[in-house]
Amino acid sequence: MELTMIYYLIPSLIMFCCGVYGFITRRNMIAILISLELMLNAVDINFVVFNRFLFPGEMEGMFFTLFAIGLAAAETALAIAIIINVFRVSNSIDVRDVNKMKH
Amino acid sequence: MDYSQFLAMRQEIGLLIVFLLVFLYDTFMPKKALNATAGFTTILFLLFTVASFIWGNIGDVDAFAGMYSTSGVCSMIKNILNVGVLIVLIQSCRWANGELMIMRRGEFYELLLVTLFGMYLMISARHFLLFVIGLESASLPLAAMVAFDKNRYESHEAAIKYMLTAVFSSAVFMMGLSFVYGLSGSLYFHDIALQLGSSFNTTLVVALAFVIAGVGFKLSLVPFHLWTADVYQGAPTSVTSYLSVISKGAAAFAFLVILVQCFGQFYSMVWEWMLYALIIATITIGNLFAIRQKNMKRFLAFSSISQAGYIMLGIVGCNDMGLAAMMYYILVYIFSNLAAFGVIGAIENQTGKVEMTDYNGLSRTNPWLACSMMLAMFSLAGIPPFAGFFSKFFIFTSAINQGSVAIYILVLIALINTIISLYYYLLVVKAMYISPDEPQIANFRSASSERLGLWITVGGIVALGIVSFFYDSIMEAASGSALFAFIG
Amino acid sequence: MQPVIPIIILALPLTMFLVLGLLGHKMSHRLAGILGTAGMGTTMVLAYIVSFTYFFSGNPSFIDADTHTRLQAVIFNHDWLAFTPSLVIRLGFLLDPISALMLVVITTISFMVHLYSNGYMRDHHGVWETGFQRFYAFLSLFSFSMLGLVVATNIFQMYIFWELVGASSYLLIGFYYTKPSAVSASKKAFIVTRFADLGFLIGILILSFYTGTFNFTDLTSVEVSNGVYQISESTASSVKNIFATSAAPVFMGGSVLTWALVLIFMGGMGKSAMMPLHIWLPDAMEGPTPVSALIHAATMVVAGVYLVARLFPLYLMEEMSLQIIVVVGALTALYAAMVACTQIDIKRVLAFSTISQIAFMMVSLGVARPEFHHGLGYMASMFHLFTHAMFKALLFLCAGALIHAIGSNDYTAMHGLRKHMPVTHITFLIGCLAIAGIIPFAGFFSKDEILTATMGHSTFWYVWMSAVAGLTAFYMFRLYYLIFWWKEHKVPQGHHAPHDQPWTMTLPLVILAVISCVAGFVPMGNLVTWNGHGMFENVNIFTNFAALDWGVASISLAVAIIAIIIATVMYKKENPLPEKMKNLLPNLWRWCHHRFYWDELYMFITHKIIFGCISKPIAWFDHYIVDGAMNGLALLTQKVSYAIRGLQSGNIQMYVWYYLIGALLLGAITAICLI
Amino acid sequence: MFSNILIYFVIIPLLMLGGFALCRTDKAVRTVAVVGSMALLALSVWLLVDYIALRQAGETAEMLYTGSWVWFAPLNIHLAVGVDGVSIAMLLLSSIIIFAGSFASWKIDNMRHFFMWLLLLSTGVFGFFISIDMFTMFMFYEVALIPMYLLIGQWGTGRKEYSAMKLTLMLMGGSAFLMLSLIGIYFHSAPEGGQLTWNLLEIAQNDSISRGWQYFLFPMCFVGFGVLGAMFPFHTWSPDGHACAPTAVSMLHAGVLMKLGGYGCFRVAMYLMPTAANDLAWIFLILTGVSVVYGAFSACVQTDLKYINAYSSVSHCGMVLFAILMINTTALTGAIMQMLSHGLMTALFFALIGMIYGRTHTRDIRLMGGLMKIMPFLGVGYVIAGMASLGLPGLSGFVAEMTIFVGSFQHTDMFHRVFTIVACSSIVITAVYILRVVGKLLFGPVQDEHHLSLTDATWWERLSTITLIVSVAAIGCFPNFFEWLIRFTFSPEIFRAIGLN
Repeated sequence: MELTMIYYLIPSLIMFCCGVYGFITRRNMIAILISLELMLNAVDINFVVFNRFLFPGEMEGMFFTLFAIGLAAAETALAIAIIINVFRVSNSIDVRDVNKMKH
Repeated sequence: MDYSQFLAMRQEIGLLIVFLLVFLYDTFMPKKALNATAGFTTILFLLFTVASFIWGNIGDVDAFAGMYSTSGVCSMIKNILNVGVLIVLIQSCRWANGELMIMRRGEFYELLLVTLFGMYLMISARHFLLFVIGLESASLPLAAMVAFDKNRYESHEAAIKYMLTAVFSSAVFMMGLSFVYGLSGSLYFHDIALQLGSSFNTTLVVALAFVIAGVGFKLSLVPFHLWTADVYQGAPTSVTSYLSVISKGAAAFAFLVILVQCFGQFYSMVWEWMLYALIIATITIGNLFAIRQKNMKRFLAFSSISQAGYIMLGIVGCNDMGLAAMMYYILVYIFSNLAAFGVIGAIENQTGKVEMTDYNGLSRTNPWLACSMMLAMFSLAGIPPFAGFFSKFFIFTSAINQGSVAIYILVLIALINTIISLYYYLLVVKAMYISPDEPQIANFRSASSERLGLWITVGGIVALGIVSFFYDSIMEAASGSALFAFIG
Repeated sequence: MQPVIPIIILALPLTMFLVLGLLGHKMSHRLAGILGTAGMGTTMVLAYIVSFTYFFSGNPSFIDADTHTRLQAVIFNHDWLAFTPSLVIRLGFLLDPISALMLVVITTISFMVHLYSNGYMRDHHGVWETGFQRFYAFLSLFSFSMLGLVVATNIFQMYIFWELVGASSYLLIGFYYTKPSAVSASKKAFIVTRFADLGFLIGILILSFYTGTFNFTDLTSVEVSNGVYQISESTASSVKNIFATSAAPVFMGGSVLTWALVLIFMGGMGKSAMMPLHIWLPDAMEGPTPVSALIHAATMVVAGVYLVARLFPLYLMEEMSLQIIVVVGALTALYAAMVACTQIDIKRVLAFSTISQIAFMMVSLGVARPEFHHGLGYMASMFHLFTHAMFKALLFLCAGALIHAIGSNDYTAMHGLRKHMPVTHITFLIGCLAIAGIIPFAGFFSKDEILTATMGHSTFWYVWMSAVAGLTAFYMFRLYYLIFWWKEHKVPQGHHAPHDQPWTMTLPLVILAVISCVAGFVPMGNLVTWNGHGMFENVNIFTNFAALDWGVASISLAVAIIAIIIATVMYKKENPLPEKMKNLLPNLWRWCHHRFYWDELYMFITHKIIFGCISKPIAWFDHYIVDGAMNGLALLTQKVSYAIRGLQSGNIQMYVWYYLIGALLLGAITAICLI
Repeated sequence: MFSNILIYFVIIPLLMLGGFALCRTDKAVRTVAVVGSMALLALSVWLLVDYIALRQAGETAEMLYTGSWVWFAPLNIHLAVGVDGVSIAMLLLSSIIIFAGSFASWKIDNMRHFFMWLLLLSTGVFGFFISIDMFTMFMFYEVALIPMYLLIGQWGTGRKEYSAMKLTLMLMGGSAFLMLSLIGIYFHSAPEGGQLTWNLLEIAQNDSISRGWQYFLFPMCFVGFGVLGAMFPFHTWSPDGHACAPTAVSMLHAGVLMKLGGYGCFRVAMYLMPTAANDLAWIFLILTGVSVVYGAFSACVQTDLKYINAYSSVSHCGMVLFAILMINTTALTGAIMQMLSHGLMTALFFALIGMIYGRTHTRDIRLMGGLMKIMPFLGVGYVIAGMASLGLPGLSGFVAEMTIFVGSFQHTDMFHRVFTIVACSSIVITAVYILRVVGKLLFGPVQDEHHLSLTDATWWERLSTITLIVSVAAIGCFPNFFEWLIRFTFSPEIFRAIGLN
C-alpha cells in the first residue's frame, strides 16, 4: 500500500477537529491550550504534507511549518503566563468562570 | 544577497531603531531618568513620524524576491498609523506615569512598538510567511498589553479571552492558508494568484473563508468579533484605544491587500458576496449591540465593530477610489475614536468612572471634555462639518462606484444603520448635554498631555474633512497603486 | 373718467381701516367716530358722483349713444398676480349699471350705519363701548371690501374681496368677543361661507381654465345683433366652443359650464344664506345691530345675488343652472318666511325675513329671460336689492334703537312701545309697509316686478312666491304689533321709561324711511338691465306706475292687505288667538320655531361626523398607527438588541464556536451558491 | 472666492459663531445676534435688488453669481454656488426669520450656547440655499439638521429628549435615502466616459441619467427630501418636535428648515430627473394630497397649540410638495410662494405661541381663554397669523394657495382634478381649526383667573412679531413681484420636467 497524501491529511483533519472539540468542551484552560496546540500542529502537518507530496522541489511549506512551530511556542508561553495571572486573581482556571464581562 | 534591499524597509528599520532606543533607555538609564520614559518615547516617535513622512515614501519597490513590497500607499498607511500611535502615546502619558505603572512603563512602550512593527509587516508583506509573522507579532504582545492592569480582574479576563480566541483564530487562518498552499504551491501572493488562475473549487472557497475569518478576527468582523467588546472593556483605556484604531487600520489594509492580490480574480464570483454578508452582519450586529451598552468602553467597542463594517465598504469597491476612501476613513476614524478614548481616559484616570450614566451633566462641569466628546461622537456618526461625514460619504461613494444594484442595496442598509448608530452616539451627547441629573463628575483639570491629545484629535476632526488636502494626498497615493491588477 | 375718484373710493375706507386699526387706541372715542363717519361720508359723496356720472353724464364710454345701451367701463385695471399670461388677477374698477347701483347702496347704508353707530355704540350714560375704535376700523374694512367686490373687473378680484367681506363679517359678528355665543356665531358664519366659497373657487377654476380668462368683460359682454340684445356673439361662441371642445366637457352628468356655474352659485348661496347654507345668518345677529343692518341685511348678503347678476349672461347659456337657482330661491323664500312667523328674537325675525327677501331676488334672477320683457327679472332683482337694502336697513336700525332702549332682543320684553318711541314707531311702520309691498312704498314696486317676471316664467312659481309675499306681510306686521301694540308697556321699577334715541340714531332712521317711501319711483328699468339697454323710451316720476302689470299688482296688493288684516286681528291686542293657532298645528309650529332643525343637523354633521368620525380617527391613526409604526420600529430595534444579547455570552468557548460556525457557513454557503 | 457675494451668507454666520464664542455677557450675545442677523438681512435685500437689476438688464443665465472652487478634486467635488430667484426668495425668508428669531429668544437661558447652535443651523440653511453642488448642498443640509437635537434637547420643554431623538433620527433617516440617491446621480451625471460631476447645472445639461436609473433614484431622492418636508407618512417627527422645541427653534425649523425639503425636491429630484418626475409623480401626489387634508383634519382635534400648528404645517407643507408634483410653471411658482408664505406665517405662529406659553405656562387651549383682552397685541398677531394661514386675501397664504390651485387645475385628467379638489377642500378645514383655536384661546371669557395679571408683549417680542406680520402682508399685497422673481426658474426651457409634462 502506498501512502498517498490523503493518509496524512485525514489524521491532520481529525487532529484539527479534536482540537476544536477540545477547545469547546474542556473547562480547564490548560487543556484548552493543549487543544489549540493540536490545531496548530494539524496545520503544520498539512503544510509539510502538501510540500512533500505536491511541491517537492521547494521548501516553502517546510519553512512555514518551522516558523509556525516557533509561533505556537510563543503563544503557549504567553497564554500560560496569562492563565497564571488569571489564576492568581480569581483562584480558578475554569474557562467558564471567566465570563464576568458579557452582553 | 543584496543587502541594499533592506533600504526598502526604511520605515520598519526606523521603527526598530526607535524600539531599540526605548529599550536601551529603559534598561540602562538611572531610575530618576525613567520618569521621562514616556516623554522620551513620545518625542522619539514624533521624530520618527516626521522622518517617515519625509523619507518614508520611496515609490514602488519590491524586496526579497517579492516577499516584501512597499509603495506610496503602503508608506501612506504606515504614516497614518504612526500619527495614530503618536496620539495614543501622548494620551497614555498620564496613565503610563501613574502609580501602578511605574515599574513597567518601559515594557508598555516596547510592546506597543513591537506590535506596530508587526503591523508594518502585515501591510508590506507579499508572502504569507512574512504576513503570519507580522500578524502574530501584532497580536501576541497585545495580549500582554491587555493584561497590563495587574490589579484589575477585568484586565486579565480580557487578556485570556483575547489570547485564546486569537490563537484559535490564527489556527483557523493557517488551516485555510495550508489549503491555499496546497492548491497553489506557493505562499507568494503574486504566485498564488497566478497558480490559482481563475478556476476555483469548494476547497478553495472554504479555505478563503478561513483566511477571511482569520483576518476578520483582527478587524472584528461579525461573527468573528465576539472577543472585541470584552477585551476593549477589560483592557486599560490606552490599550483599548490602540487596539480599536491602529490594529484595526493595519488589519483592514492587509485584508484588502490579501483579497485583491491573492484572490483578486475571484472578486465578483466569490468574496464580493462574502463581504456583502460580512458587512451587513458587522454593521447591523455591531449597532444592535451598541445601543444598549452602559459602559463607555464597551459601547465604543461595539461602535468600532460597526465602523469596521464601513471600512470594509472601501474594499468592496475594489478600486483606487475605494482604497483611498478606506485609508481616509481609517485616518478620520483614528482621530475620532481617539478623541473619544481621550476623554474616556482623562475621566477614568481622574475619577475611575466609565459608565455612561456617570457622564450625565458633564457639559456643566467639564464643558471642554464634553465638547470634545460630542465632536467625536458627531464625527463617528458622520455629521458634517466634521471629518466623519466626509469619510463616510467618500466610502459610500467609492462603494457605489462599482455600480451594481446590489451595491446600492448594500449601501442603503449601511446608511440605514447609520441612523441606529446616530441614535447611540446621541445617547452619549444626551447624557452629557441634556440629562437633567446632578453631574457625577466634578470639575477637574486634566493633565496637559491629555489636553494636548484632545486638541490634536479635535483639530483633526474639524480639519481633516474641511481641508481637502488630506483626502487629495491620500487619493494621489492610492491612484498610483498597482494593487488592483487582478480584479476582473 | 379719470381713475382718481374711483381710487379714492376704494382707498379711503382702507386708509380709515388702517388708521383706526393701528392708531385707534391712541385716539379718543369721539374722534374715532367722527373720523370714521366723515371718511364714509366722503366716500359716499364720491360714490354718488361716480354713479351719477355713469348713469347720467352721457359719456360715450358709459353709454352707446346710438343704441342707448349702457356699457361696461373699466376705469382702471392693474395687474396684481399673473398666474399664466392669460390668467391674471387684476385689481380694477368696473363701472356698469349694477356696480354703479351697488356703489350707491353700499355707501348710503354704510354711511347711515356709521352715523348711527355713534349713538348706538354707547350706553345711556354716554359711556362708549369697549373697542369702539376697533368697531369703526372693522366697519371701514368691510366697506372697503364690499366696494372692492362690486367694482371687481374679474371674477378673481371678486373672490378676493368676497373673502375679505367674509373676514370682516367674521370680525364684526364676533365684535363682543367675550360672549361665547358671539364667538361661535362668528365662527359658524365664517366656516359655512368658507365651505360655500370652496364651491365658488372650484367654479372659478373650472370656468377660468376652459375660457382662459377671469375678466368679466370677456366672459359676459353683451351686444346687439339683428335688433335683439343678447350675449355678444363672440363671447357666446367662444365660450360655447371652448366648453364644447374641451377635454372634459362632461363631468358627472353635467357639462363643464353647468358645473362651473352651479359651483359659483354655491358660493353665492353661502354668502346670500340660501338653503341649506343659510344657518349662519340668524346666528350672525349676535353682532352689534348696526352691523346686522349693514352686512347681514343690506350689502354683504346680497353679494350672492350680485354674483349671479354679474355672470348672468353666462347663466343664460345654461338653462339648468337657472332652474336650480329658481328652485333653491323659492324653497328658501318659503322656508325663511315660515320660520320668521315663529321667532321671538326680533333680530332673528328680521334675519329670516332677509333670507326670504334675498331668495326673492334669486328667484327673480332665475326666472329672468331675455325673451320676457327684456329680462325683466334681472331688473326686478336689482331693483328689489336696492329697495330691500333701504327698508331692511331701516328695520334693523329701528330694531337697534329698540334694543338699545330696552336692553333685550325679545319682543316679549317690548310690547306697546308706540307711545314711548314715536319716531322709531313711525319709521318701523314705514319699513313694514315697504317690505309688505303696500303701494306706494318702495317694496311694492320691486316685489311687483319680481312677481310679474315670475308669472312670465311659470305660474306655479308665481303662486308660490305670491304666497310667500303674503307670509312676509303677515310676519312683519306680527312683529310690528308685538313690539308696538299687544299690551301696554310696563316699565320695570327704578328704570327710565324707554324713549327715542339721540339724533345720531334717529336721523338715519328718518332718512332711510324717506328713501323707503320714494325709492319705488326710481325708474330702475332705464338704469339697470341685463343688457344695458333701457326699457322705457321716456322717463318721468310715474314711469314705474305706468309700467306696472296691474293684474299682478292688484293680486299681490290684495294678498298683502289680507295678510296684514290677519296679523292685526291676531296681534294688535293681547288675545289667545296666537296660542290657539299654535296649538292647532303644533308640529308645524315646532318645526318652524326650531328652524326645521337645520342647526341640529349641522351640529350632528360637524361634531359627530367631521370631528367624531373623521378628525378623531385620523388623529388616532396618526398617533397610534403612523407614529406608532415609527416608534414600533425603534422599539423593535431595541427588542432585537435585547433578544440577541445572548450571542455575547462572555464564554470563550461559545465565542470560538460562533467563530467556527461563522467561518464554515461563510465558506459553505458561498460554495453551495457557486457550485 | 471672497469676491462672490454668496459666500458671505456662510461667512457671516460663521463670524457670528466666532463672535458668540468670545462673548462673555448676555448683552454682548444679543448685540452680536442682532448685528449679525441685520447684516444677513441687509445682505439678502441687497442681493435681491442686485439680482433684479441684473435680470432687468437682460441677464438670462439660469443662475447668477455663480462661482465654483475645487474642493475634493479626485471626486470632482466643488464648492459651487449660484442663485436664482427661488434661492434668493429662500435666502430672504431665512434671514427674516433669523432676525425675528433672534428677538424672540431675547431672554433665553444659557444664551451664548443657544445662539451658537442656532447660528450653526443657520449656516447650514444658508449654505444649502446657495449651493449648486450636490455634495456641498447635502453637507449643509445635514449641518442644518443636527443642531436641532441639542436645541430641542437642551432648551425644549415637555418630552424633549424623546422628541429631539425622534426628530433627528427620522430626518437623518430621510437623508440616508437622500445620500444614496445623490451618489447615484453623481455616477450617472455624465454620458459614458464623460467627467462625472456633482454640479446641478452641469448634470441637468448633460441629461444623461437613463430612465431606469431615474426610476430608481427619483423616489429615494424625493422621499429623502420629503421627510424634511413632512410628507405623509413620514411627518410624525414634526408635531412632537415642534411641540417640544423652544420658540426660536420652532420658528426656524418650521419656517426655514422644512423648506429645505421642498426646495430639494424640486431643485434636485425633479430638476435632475425629469422623466421619472413625470412618470412617478402620481405616487407622491397621492401621498401629498392625503397629507394636505390629513394634516388639516388632525389639527382639528388637537388641544396643544403647538400640535395644532405642527399639523397645520403638515398640511401646508403637503401643499408645497403637492404643487411641486403638479409640474407646471404656475403650480411650481405657487409651491415656492407657499414655502415663503408658510415659512413666515408659521414662524409667526410659533413666535406667538412661544410668547403666550412663556406667560401662561400652558399650551392647552382648554385651559386658556379670553386672552385677547389680556394681551391684545399677541391676540391680534395670532388672529393675523390665523387669517394668513386660512388664506385671507391680502396676506401671504391666499396668493400662494390660489397659485397652486390654478396651477394644479391645468391638468385635465380625472386623477389630478380629484386631488386638486381634495387639496382645495383643505381651505375649509383650515378655517375650522384656525377659528376653533382663535375662538377658544383668544375669545370668550377668561378661563383662568391667574391669567388676568399677565402682561402684553415686550418691545423685542413686538419687533419680532411685527417683522413677520409685515413680511406676510408684503407677500400678500404684492404677489406679482415675488411670482415674477420665482417664475423665471420654472420656464419649461430651464426646468425640463415641465417641458416633458
